Amino acid sequence: MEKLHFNYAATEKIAHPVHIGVVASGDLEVIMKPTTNSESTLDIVTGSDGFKEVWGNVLTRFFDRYPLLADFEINDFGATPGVVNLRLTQAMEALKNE
Amino acid sequence: MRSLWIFPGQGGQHAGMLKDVDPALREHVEQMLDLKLLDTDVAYQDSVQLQVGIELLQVSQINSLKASGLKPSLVAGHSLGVFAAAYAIGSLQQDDLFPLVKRRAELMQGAYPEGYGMGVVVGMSRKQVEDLVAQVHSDEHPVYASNQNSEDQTALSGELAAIDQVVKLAKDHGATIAMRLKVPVPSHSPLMADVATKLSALLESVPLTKPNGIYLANNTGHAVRQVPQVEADLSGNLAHPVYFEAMMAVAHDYQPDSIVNFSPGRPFRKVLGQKFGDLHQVNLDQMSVSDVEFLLNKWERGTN
Amino acid sequence: MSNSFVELHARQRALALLDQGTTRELIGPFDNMISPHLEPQNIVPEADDGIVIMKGQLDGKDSVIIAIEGAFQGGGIGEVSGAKIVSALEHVLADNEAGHTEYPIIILDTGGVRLQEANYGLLSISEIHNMVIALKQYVPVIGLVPGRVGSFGGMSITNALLSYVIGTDKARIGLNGPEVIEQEAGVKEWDASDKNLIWNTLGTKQRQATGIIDEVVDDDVKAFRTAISAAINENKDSHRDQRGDFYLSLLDQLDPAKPLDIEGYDKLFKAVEVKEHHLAAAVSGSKPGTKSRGRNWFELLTGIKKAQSDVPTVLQAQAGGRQYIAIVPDENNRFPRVRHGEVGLQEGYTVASVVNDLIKADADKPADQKTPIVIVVDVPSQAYGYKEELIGIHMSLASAASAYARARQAGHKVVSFIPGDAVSGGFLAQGLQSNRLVALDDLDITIQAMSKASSARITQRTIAELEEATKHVPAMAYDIENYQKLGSLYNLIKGVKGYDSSDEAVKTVKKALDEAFKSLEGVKPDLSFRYTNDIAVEGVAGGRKATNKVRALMDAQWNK
Amino acid sequence: MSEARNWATHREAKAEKLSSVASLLNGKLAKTSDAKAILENLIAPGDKVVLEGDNQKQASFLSKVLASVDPARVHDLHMIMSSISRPEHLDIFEDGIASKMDFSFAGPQSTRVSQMIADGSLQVGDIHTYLELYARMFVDLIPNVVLVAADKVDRDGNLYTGNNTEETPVIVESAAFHDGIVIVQANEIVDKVPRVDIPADWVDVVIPADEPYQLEPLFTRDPQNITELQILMGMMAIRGIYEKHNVQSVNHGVGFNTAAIELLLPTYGEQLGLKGKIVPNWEVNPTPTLIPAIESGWVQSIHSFGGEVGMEQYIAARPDIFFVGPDGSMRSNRAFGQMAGQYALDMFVGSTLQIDQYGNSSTVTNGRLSGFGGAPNMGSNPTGRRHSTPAWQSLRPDNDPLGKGQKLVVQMVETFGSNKRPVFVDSLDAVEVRKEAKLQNVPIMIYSEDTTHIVTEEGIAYLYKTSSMAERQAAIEAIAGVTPVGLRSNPAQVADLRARGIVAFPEDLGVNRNQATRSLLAAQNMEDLVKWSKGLYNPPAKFRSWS
Repeated sequence: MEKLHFNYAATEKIAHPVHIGVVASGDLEVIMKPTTNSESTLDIVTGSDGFKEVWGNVLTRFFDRYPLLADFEINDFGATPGVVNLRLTQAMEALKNE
Repeated sequence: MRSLWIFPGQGGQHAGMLKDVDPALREHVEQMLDLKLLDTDVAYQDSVQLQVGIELLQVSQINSLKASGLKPSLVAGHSLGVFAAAYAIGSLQQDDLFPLVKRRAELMQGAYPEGYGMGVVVGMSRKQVEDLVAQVHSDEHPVYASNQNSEDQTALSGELAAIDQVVKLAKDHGATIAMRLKVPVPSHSPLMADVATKLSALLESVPLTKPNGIYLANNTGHAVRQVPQVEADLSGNLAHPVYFEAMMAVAHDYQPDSIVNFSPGRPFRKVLGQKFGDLHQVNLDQMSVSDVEFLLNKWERGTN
Repeated sequence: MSNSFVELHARQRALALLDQGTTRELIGPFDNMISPHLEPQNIVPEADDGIVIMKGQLDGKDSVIIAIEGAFQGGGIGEVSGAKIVSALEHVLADNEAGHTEYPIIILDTGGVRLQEANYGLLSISEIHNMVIALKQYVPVIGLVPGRVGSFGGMSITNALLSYVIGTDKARIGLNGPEVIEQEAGVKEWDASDKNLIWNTLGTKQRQATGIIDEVVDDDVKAFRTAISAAINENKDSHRDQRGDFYLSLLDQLDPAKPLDIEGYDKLFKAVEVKEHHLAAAVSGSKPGTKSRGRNWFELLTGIKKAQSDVPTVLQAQAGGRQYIAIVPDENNRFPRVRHGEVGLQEGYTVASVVNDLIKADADKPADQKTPIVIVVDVPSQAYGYKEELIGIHMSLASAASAYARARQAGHKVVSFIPGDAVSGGFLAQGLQSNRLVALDDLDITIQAMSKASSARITQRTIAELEEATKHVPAMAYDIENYQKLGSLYNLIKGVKGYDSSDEAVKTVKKALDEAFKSLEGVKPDLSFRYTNDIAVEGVAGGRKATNKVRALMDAQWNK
Repeated sequence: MSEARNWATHREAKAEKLSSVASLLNGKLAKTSDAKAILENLIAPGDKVVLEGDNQKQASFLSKVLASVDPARVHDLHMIMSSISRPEHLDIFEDGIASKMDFSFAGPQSTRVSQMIADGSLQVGDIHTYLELYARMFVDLIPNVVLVAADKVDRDGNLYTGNNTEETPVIVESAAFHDGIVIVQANEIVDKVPRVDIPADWVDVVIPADEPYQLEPLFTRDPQNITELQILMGMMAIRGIYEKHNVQSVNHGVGFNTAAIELLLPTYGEQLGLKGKIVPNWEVNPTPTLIPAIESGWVQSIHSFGGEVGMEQYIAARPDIFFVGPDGSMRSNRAFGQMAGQYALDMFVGSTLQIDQYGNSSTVTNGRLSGFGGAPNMGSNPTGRRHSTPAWQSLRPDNDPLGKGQKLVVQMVETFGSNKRPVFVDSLDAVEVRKEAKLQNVPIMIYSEDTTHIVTEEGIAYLYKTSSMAERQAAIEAIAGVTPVGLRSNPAQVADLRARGIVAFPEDLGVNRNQATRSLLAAQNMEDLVKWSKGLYNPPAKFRSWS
């Protein structure tokens, strides 16, 4: 298990908290909460060690495309980058569809 | 049944592991080698006690299974386990095995002073590890990529300082785990060439016979069926990486219908799961010989 | 096309059952109530700790869904998840007591105790049992076992306590998983790799045929809603925890020495002639029984030497105005799997019959005159065996737990005295329904949710690694002194060991028991002592800090 | 004039060989116990031998017998096999019985094939596509002996090959009409075959097998294992490819991605109002995951390469859909199926283990020379083709009056495999494998130029719309996730590609990611499939997960 922290510059404020996913094998949960910070913060607990660089890449790509301003909490039980991206974008869609 | 028998090397030993060994066999071996096996954790600090102990345990298990009419189609030993593997497949005789193993242990014990050993990197490909090793290795500070236990798990052998450097590089480059192992010898690397040569001389006088099935060789990862390749593996495996991942990939192609994991420990759980999925497996470390026999017979009857 | 219920996760299951627009989640993922025990053990936590509590209406009726997430840590119950369930059930009970009818529905998808929080899990599960039993006096407590993990371990006992249980054919129910039985009793007892045997034995088809589950529906949301509504409207209760006479008669007619297959059992099940069973008090015999700490103290406390009983593994007698009950080993017992003192089929039902007889006898007495009960706890585990699972040992344990809980709720003071082991399902049946746990400070006592061997196998560690890992984690430790750090014990008696028999030792223990009973005077007959005492509240080295946090949050959120 | 040439040497040689085993035959029938003697007499050193075996059906009895012959009598054979599947297929090389191999697929033996090529014990002719292999049996790889498998054989030697006819006809034809010897292993000898799949006069020797030929349920995918990512990709494919190009006929490769699409048609496809509009015609094995689509009326016809274990009764009860004989059981044909894939279908959808930065893909990875199944034929574009279907026409460039349409070749992959290794790589492992195995060609499964679409969890790259290799690379990078290839992508370029319709994300296609749940599948497990089939589908026991 490893704990990671990231900050990203972001512009699109979110109005409500949102929760997506389950900490099942190969899966993760993503929580986004409205924030008063000027940039997004991410606290990640991951069951797979040694993937900090990959997480950074996934998040950079995500924020390039969807610059959501929020506090993120992520609990990850060994998801592939594809699944991480799916949950992040699902949370994004859940906010937009509200 | 097409059964794959797997013999681990050092690592899973523990005090009391010889308690179910056939007492007659144990006595016979102790007399032959003039060696009292103590079967304690302290004793297992000693290479000879350890290696002879493990092989005694494996040979005893082989004899019990064979007495119940079971036999392997394929055998795979890991490092020290090659001797039991060669015995199980009929290439090496029981009374030739133990003196060889004792000698191997003695040679290893004297081979290197402090400051050499092994490490492991998990989460990188062999190619990636080899690139890191190349950045560190020199004649004065040798380090080699050695055993390949699964696709993403490569061992390191060499000088400890050099190993530490590779470990650090590996961590910086995204390894999941990178660390030193508690092994005092740089096994399975060219640093052991001397030991291999001496063992090879000893093997010349040992009569080997053609395996009664497939022998999976450590030093190439290939399936072999002839004496010279078995002999090369028995003598030379200390100087070569154990290509265990490749051995299991080949074993998979032979489509075994069951796997018997011999004691001690069960170090290959992960790679076997990756290669063989939910294939029937039995583990002598957790089951009695009679349980193993019960399961293999049940599966053969197809009642599962 | 059907709308699968099994495929859904816990939160979606709760939402799917309740009428749209009526739902409100309590202690949800934004409330930051994660387990404090997982991260220190390198396990990734979940924001809701795998439990979803959802209030709302089902077909217009006020309901509370408690949904266990099977995909997170196998649905294992730990401190936070357990406390969420217990406190929700308590509020449902309080609402019902206050005249506000509210229906609890529990979705079981769980392997039982969460190993990393084993001691908390076991405590929580006993507290869940207590609440289910209390609630049944007001409303049916409906259980769903949709499938994936199924319902195992201590939660299978919950399963047996529920009023009415609905499942699909993708679910399995049993006390011990086949893997554990293989570990404990050998592969010849049960080959855990034999999928067909597992499904044929533990699958709901067989379970429905033999009364372990009430209804099997298609895997469809609507089918579940319809079945639940019918169960509520018809006030269904299958009284699964009170079938002792049936099963004790069945066991009389069974030869445990012979193999029993499913067909054979089905035949036996249909042919049972039910007779009443009552266990007479133990008397002094000529030969000493199989040695155990439980027997030692039963004999010392009742004064019956070489106690013998019609059921050799269950000793009961009254002495000094108290009822003593012990489960003891019997090296020649006709059921091989209970010979070391394990709680088996016969033991659970027999204990229940003793307690039920006592409840009946004292029914008309006022609460303060009801006979106090001392549970002498020395249970190395429940019985691990194929026949035990086929017949449904979890129901036997449930009947014992239920009897103790009902006795306590009726006013009997119940104290558990622990001179020996207190492990797993055995402890749930024989000990954890008491309002006071009093133990000897003896490091030979093993107290845990699972044996070391099984726990090592399930968590893929060696026993040595497991011991090392648990030594400093009270949540997982195996010794009584660490257990005390949870706050669960009322008293840890110093200076007396399990096999002591000196007059001094007996005096010390009797004094401790007197004191424990005295402390129960005028106290609500619930299990709250365990999390309200100082050790539990302060939680310096464990305690029930998280439990109390959950309870406070639930109080704050319940009526918002 | 020189001396008159003998124009019938082959015929005479065959007659002589057959006369040498005459004493072992009763008509064409031999005894099981004489199988070894028969092969030793009928196969000569250096012969070209076809051993039937594809990725499902194996002439397993004859392959075991071949591995037992005396290498002193039978050696240096040139084996021609569409699939190297069984251990003894390679044992014969270690023992010297054979020395050279032409093949298509070696998945189940891929590690050993690599090793044996490396150490010289196996010499490779070519790694073919199926159609190349079959075609060359009539040109320069004409067999001396063929060893095939039949379900039932009558006493005259007529063969019934049933559901799993597969490649038996093409193999037998290559030998029977060029004086090769046709040897058949039979599961059962009967008085009358249900139907004649191969006539007796093409057959020389029939040997009853000691056990039925090996048959793998290769195309069965348990819906239980379909993930939400695969469902999302399936939704994108249905919207962004099936619907967009109005695809009428399709082949699906083996895999969970395509299984997901099959199970989404009756639900998601229905929601989109596509029923009756797309994919009525299929060239595909009878995979159980198609049952819900068939039952809910999406499918008009299915022709199959081979059978599938457990589907026999279901197929027999749906003769309007499947190709069945008058006896009611299915007739398959691998050669015709491959031909249909090349020339008749609008679209192929498959998956792979690696895709390089240019869009070439391969399932060959380090140490595993697996070869390929049907994908290279299915996933290539015969340039002489001229179709008028809307899908084919939709790929025709607007600005060229002589421009041609194209078959849709779609690759669906997650950007990372389950082992967390990137699927998109700068250079395929296959390039290294070619060096190690000293192959003429890099073992590429589908070439970039034939690949028209790539679907990942990020989106779809419409490669056929790109006008340069650089643009093609940029389109791939845009959907390649955080693989080394994907990391080269930049946001401005992605925006431009999206604006021009070369890349589409789910939101561009109107696909809601939160709808991508397993509940959307028409069947979530094997039991559901059995229910859909009204009990006619009978899944193999290993798939059991209900009571």
